[in-house]
Amino acid sequence: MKQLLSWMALLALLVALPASAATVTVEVPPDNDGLNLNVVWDEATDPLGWAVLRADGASGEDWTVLKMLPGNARKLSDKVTTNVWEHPPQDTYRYQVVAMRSLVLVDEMEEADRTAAVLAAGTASAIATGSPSAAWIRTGIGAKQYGPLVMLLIILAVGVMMWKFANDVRAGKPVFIRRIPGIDAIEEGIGRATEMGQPILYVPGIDELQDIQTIASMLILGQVAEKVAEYQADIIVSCCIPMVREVADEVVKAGFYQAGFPDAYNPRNTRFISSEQFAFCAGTNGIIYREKPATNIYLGRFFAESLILAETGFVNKSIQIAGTAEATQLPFFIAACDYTLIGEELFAVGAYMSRDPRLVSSLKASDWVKLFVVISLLLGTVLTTLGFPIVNNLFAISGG
Amino acid sequence: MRSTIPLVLTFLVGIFMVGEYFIPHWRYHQWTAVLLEWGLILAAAAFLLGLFNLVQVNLPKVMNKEEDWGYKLVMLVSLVGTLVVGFMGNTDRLSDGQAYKWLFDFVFVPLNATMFALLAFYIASAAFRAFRARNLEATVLLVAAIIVMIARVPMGEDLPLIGEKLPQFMNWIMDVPNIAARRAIFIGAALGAVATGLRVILGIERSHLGAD
Amino acid sequence: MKLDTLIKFQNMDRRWIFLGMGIAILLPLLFPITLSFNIDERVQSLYDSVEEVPAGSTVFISADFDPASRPELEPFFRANLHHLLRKDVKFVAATLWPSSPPLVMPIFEEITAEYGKEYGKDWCFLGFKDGKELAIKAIGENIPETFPTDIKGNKIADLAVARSFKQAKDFAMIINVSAGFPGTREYVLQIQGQYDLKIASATTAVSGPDYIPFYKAGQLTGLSAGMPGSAQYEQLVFPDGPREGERLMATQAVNVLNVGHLFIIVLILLGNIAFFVTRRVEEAAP
Amino acid sequence: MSGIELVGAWVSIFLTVCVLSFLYDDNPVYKLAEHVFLGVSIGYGVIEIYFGVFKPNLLDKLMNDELGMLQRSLSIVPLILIIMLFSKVVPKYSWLARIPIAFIVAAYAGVKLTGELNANLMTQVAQSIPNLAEVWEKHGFWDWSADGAGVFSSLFLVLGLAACLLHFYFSAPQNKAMQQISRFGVLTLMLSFGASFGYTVMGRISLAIGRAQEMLGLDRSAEQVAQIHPRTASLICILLVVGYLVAWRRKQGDDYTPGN
Repeated sequence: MKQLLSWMALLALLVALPASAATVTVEVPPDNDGLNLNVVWDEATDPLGWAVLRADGASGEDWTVLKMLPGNARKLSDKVTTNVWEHPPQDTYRYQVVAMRSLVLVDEMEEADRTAAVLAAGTASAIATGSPSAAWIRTGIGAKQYGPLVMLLIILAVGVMMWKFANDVRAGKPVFIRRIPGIDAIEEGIGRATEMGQPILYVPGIDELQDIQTIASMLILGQVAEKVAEYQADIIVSCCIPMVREVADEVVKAGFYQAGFPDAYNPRNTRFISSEQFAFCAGTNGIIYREKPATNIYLGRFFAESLILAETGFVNKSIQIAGTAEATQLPFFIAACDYTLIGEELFAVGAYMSRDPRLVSSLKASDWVKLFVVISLLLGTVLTTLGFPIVNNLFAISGG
Repeated sequence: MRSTIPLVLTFLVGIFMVGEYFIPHWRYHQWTAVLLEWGLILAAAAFLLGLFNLVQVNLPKVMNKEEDWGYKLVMLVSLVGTLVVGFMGNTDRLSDGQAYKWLFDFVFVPLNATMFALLAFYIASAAFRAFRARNLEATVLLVAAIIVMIARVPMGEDLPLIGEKLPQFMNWIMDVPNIAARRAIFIGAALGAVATGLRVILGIERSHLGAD
Repeated sequence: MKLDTLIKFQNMDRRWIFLGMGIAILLPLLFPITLSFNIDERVQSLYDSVEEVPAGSTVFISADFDPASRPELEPFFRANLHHLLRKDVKFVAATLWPSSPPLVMPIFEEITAEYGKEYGKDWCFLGFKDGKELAIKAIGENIPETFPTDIKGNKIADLAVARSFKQAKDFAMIINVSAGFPGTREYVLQIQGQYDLKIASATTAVSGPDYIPFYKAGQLTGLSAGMPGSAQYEQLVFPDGPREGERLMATQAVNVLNVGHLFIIVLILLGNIAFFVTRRVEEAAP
Repeated sequence: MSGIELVGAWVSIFLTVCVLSFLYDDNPVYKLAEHVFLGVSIGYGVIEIYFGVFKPNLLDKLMNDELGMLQRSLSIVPLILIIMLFSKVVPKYSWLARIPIAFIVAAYAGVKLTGELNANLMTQVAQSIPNLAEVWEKHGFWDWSADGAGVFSSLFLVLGLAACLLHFYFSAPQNKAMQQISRFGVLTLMLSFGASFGYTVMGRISLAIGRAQEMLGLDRSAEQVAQIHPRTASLICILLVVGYLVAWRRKQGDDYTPGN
C-alpha cells in the first residue's frame, strides 16, 4: 500500500503543472486572545494543494509544516501554541506558503524531514511576518457588532437594579409580585400530605448543582423543607447527582432548623439514587410506588424521565407540581401533572415563597431587562424594515 | 469565618469566570482554563461521595434485614461486581471478552433502553388522558399535537384536500409559533441565569452553602 | 347504560392502552409494510454540508448518545460514517456521555475496517470526557489539553490524524450525534458563536424542535431529528437501498411508527368524542 | 459468537421482559431488575469517571515528572479541594465542604452567566428581528412553497415572542390589555407544546420499536439469529415472567392493591 502511494506521488510529480509563488499576509484577528494569527494568501489558480510553514521568532529558520490544505484554500487560522505553560507565545512568527506541485504524505514522515520534502515538491512564497496581539477587553466595536458591550451593560444594569430595588424594599416600598397558582399548590400539597400522613417527594431535576435551574430548585427546597417541618410531615429528596444530594442535605437540614425542629430531620431521606438517568428514574419510581408520597414536586432541569415519573405519580394518585425551563419536557409535565411552572416561573418561585427582599429585587430587575428586550424587538423590527439595522448590531456577536 | 471564606471565594471565582468572556487575553484564559479543569475534577470526586452515601444508607438495611433487604443486597453486589471487573479490566475494560463489556452490553444496555422504551406506552396513556378539548388552551394544545402527529407520518400526505398542505402547515407551526415560544423560554432562562448567577456571585444566594 | 360505557371508556385502566400500543408495534414488525417518504430540508442540508467537506480533510464527531437513544441515532451514525469514509474524509471522535464509548467503538471499528482505514492515521477516538458544558468549552479552547490521550491510552501527539488539531475550529466541520444534554444545545451555546463553527446535528425526535431555532439562525448547518431523520439520511446515503447482507434499520422502523402514531391519534379522537357526548348529555340533564 | 455472548443475549431479553412487566404493576421481578440496574449503573459511572477524568486529569498530572513544577503544584489544589469536600463525612469538619461547593458553583455561575446571555438572549433576539420589506419582496404575505414564510409569519414570530415574554412579567398587576397580550402568549406557548408533544411521539415509539426489534431478532444478522433464537428466548422469558406474576398475585390474594 505504502509503495503504491509513493508511486502515485512520483506520478503526480511528473504530470503536475508548475505553480507560481503566492503573496502572503499575516493578520491579527480582532478581539484576539494573542494566540491566533490568520495567514491569508492570494493566488489566481488552484495548485494541487497548499502547505503552510511557520518558523518561531523574528529570525528563526527552524521551519515546521503546520498544515496541508486543499488547493482551493486561501486562509489558515493558526493557533501559535497550545501549551502556554511551557511554550508561551513568541513576539514574532514567520510564515511561508508552499504551492504544491505534487503530493507529499507528511503524516508518514519524521517531523524533521517534512519541511525539506514540502519545499522540494512545491513553490514557496516570500516570507511574511506577523506578531500576535492580545486584546484585554472584548467589545465587538472593531466588527461593528456591539453584542459583548451590550451584554456587559445588561449584567451591570441587573446588578445595579438589584441593589437599588433591595434598598427600596428595605426602605419600606412594597414590591408587587403576581400570584402564580402552581406555588399555592405547593403549599396545599404539603398540607394534604400532612393530613394523609404520607411523605412529600421532591426531585430537584437530574442536572448538576451548577445548573441555574438546580440552584433555583435548591432555594425552593429550603422553603419547602421549612413548611414541611412546620407541618411535621416527612420529605424525601431523590437526587441524581451526588453533589446535589450533599447540598440538598444541607438545605433541608437548614429548613428544619429554621422551622424549629432540627431533630425531626432524617438524613436518610435525602438520597442519592444513581447518576444514570434511567436508573435514577427506576429508583425514583420505586420510591413513588413503595413509599406512596401524597405530593410530588419536580423542580429543576428534567429530560426524558419527566413523563415516566409524572405518569407513575399519577397512578399513585399523588398531587403533582412540576417546574422546568427545559422546553422539551414542558409538554409532558403539562399533560401529566396538576400544576406546571413554565420556564421563568421556576426562577420566580424562590423569590415568591421566600419574600426575601433581595431575591424579589432580582425578579424585578430581570423584568426590566425583559421590557428592554421586548422594546428592542419591536423597535428593531420597525427600524430594520426601514433599512436601519441598528438594533440588530446591538445584539450581534461576532466570532471571537 | 465559616461563612465568610466561601462567600469571598464565591465572589472572587465568580467575577473571574465572568471575565472569561470579556477578556480575550491568553494570560487570562490560561488561568480560567485551570479553574475549569479543577471544576471537572471536583465534579468527578463528588461521585465518590455519592458512592459512600449509598453504601452508608443501604448497608445497614441489609445488615438489619429491613424491608426489601434482599433487593438492596442485589444492588450492592451488582455495584461491587461492576467496580471489580471494571478496575480489573483497566484500559482494556471495553474490549471484547471483558466481563465489564459483557455487563455493559447485556445488562446495562437492555435495562437502560427498556426503561426509556416505557415512554412509548406512557406517552399514549398521557395523551389519551390529557388531550381533551376542555377549554381554548387545551384545544389549541390538542389540535397542534394532532396536526403534527398526522403530518409526520407518510400517510398524512395521502389525506384528501389537506394532505398536500399538511406537512407545510406542520413546518409552519414548528418554525413560527414554536420558535416564538421556545425563544421566549430561552430568553427567560437566560434572564433567570443572569439574575441567579449574580445572586450567587454577590452572595445573596447562599442556599447551597447550608445553614448557620 | 350507553353513557356509562362512554364515561368508563374515558377513565379506562391505562393498561388497556399499553396493550393496544404493544400490539400496534409488534404487528407491523411481524408483518412488514412499506411506504415511501419525503426528504426534509434540514436533513438535505445536513447531507449537503457533509458532501461539501473536501476529501482528505478531517471532521470532528461528538458521539453523545447512549443505548437508550440507539434506535433513533445509530442508523444515522452508521450512515454518516459510511458517507464520510466513502468520501475519504478523516475523523477524530470523542464523547461527553459516559455510556457512549462501548457503544460507538465497535461501530467505528467495524465500518472503518470495511473501508480499510487505519487507526491513528485516518481516524481516532479520544473517548469520554466528563464535565458536560465545561468539557465542551475545553474542546473549543484546547483539544490536546482536554484529551491528553485517546481511548486506548495513546498520547494524542502520537496520532497523526489528531495531532495537528488544536481547537474545535480547526476541523472542517463538527458532527454532533446528540441524544440530549450535554449535546448540540451546549455546543451551540458554549462554542459555536465564539469560534464561528460549522456544526451539524443529528438528534432525537424530542430534541428536534428545540434545535430548529439554531438551524434557522444559521448556528447549525443541518439537522436530522429522530428516526424519520435517520431514515431520510439513510435514503440519501444509500439511494439504491441497503448493501447486501445489511438492513437500513431506520427505514425499516419508520413504517412501524405510522401504525403507532395512528393508534394514538385514534385514541385521542375517540376520547374527545366520548368527552363531548357525555358532556352534552350531562349538561342537558337537570 | 461465543457461549458467553449467547448467554448474554438471553439475559438481555430476560431483563427487557422484567422491566416491561412494570407496565402491569410494580412487582418483584421488576424490583429485581431495578436493583441490578441501580448497582451496575452506579458502578459503571464510578469506573468511567475514574478512567475518564480522575486518572488523566489529576493522578497522571500529579505523577508526571515531565510537567513543569508550576503545573504540577497546581494539580495539588484540586486535591485539597477534594479533601475538603470529603470532610463532609466527619460532622465536626463538615463546614469545610462549603469551600469546594462554593468554588464549583461560582465557577459555573460565572461561565453560565455569559454563556447563556450570549447564546440564549443576544443571539436569539438578533435572529428574531425581521426585515419586513425584504420578506415582503421575497415571500409576500404568506408563501405556501416556503412553509408559510412571509410578512404574516415574521410578524407572528416577533409579536408571539413579545407576548410570551410579557406573559412572564411578574412584577406588575395585569390590566385588561396585558391580560389579552398574556393570553396570546399562552396560546402561542400551547401551540408550541402541543406541536412538540406530537413531534416527540415518534421518538418514543422508536424506542419501543428498538426493543421489539431485539426481542424479535430483527436487529441481527441471519447467522446470529440462528444461534441465539431470540424469538424462542422472548417467548420463554415472557411465559416465565407472566407465570410468576400470576402465582405472585394469587399468593397476595386479597391483600393486593393494584397500582394502576
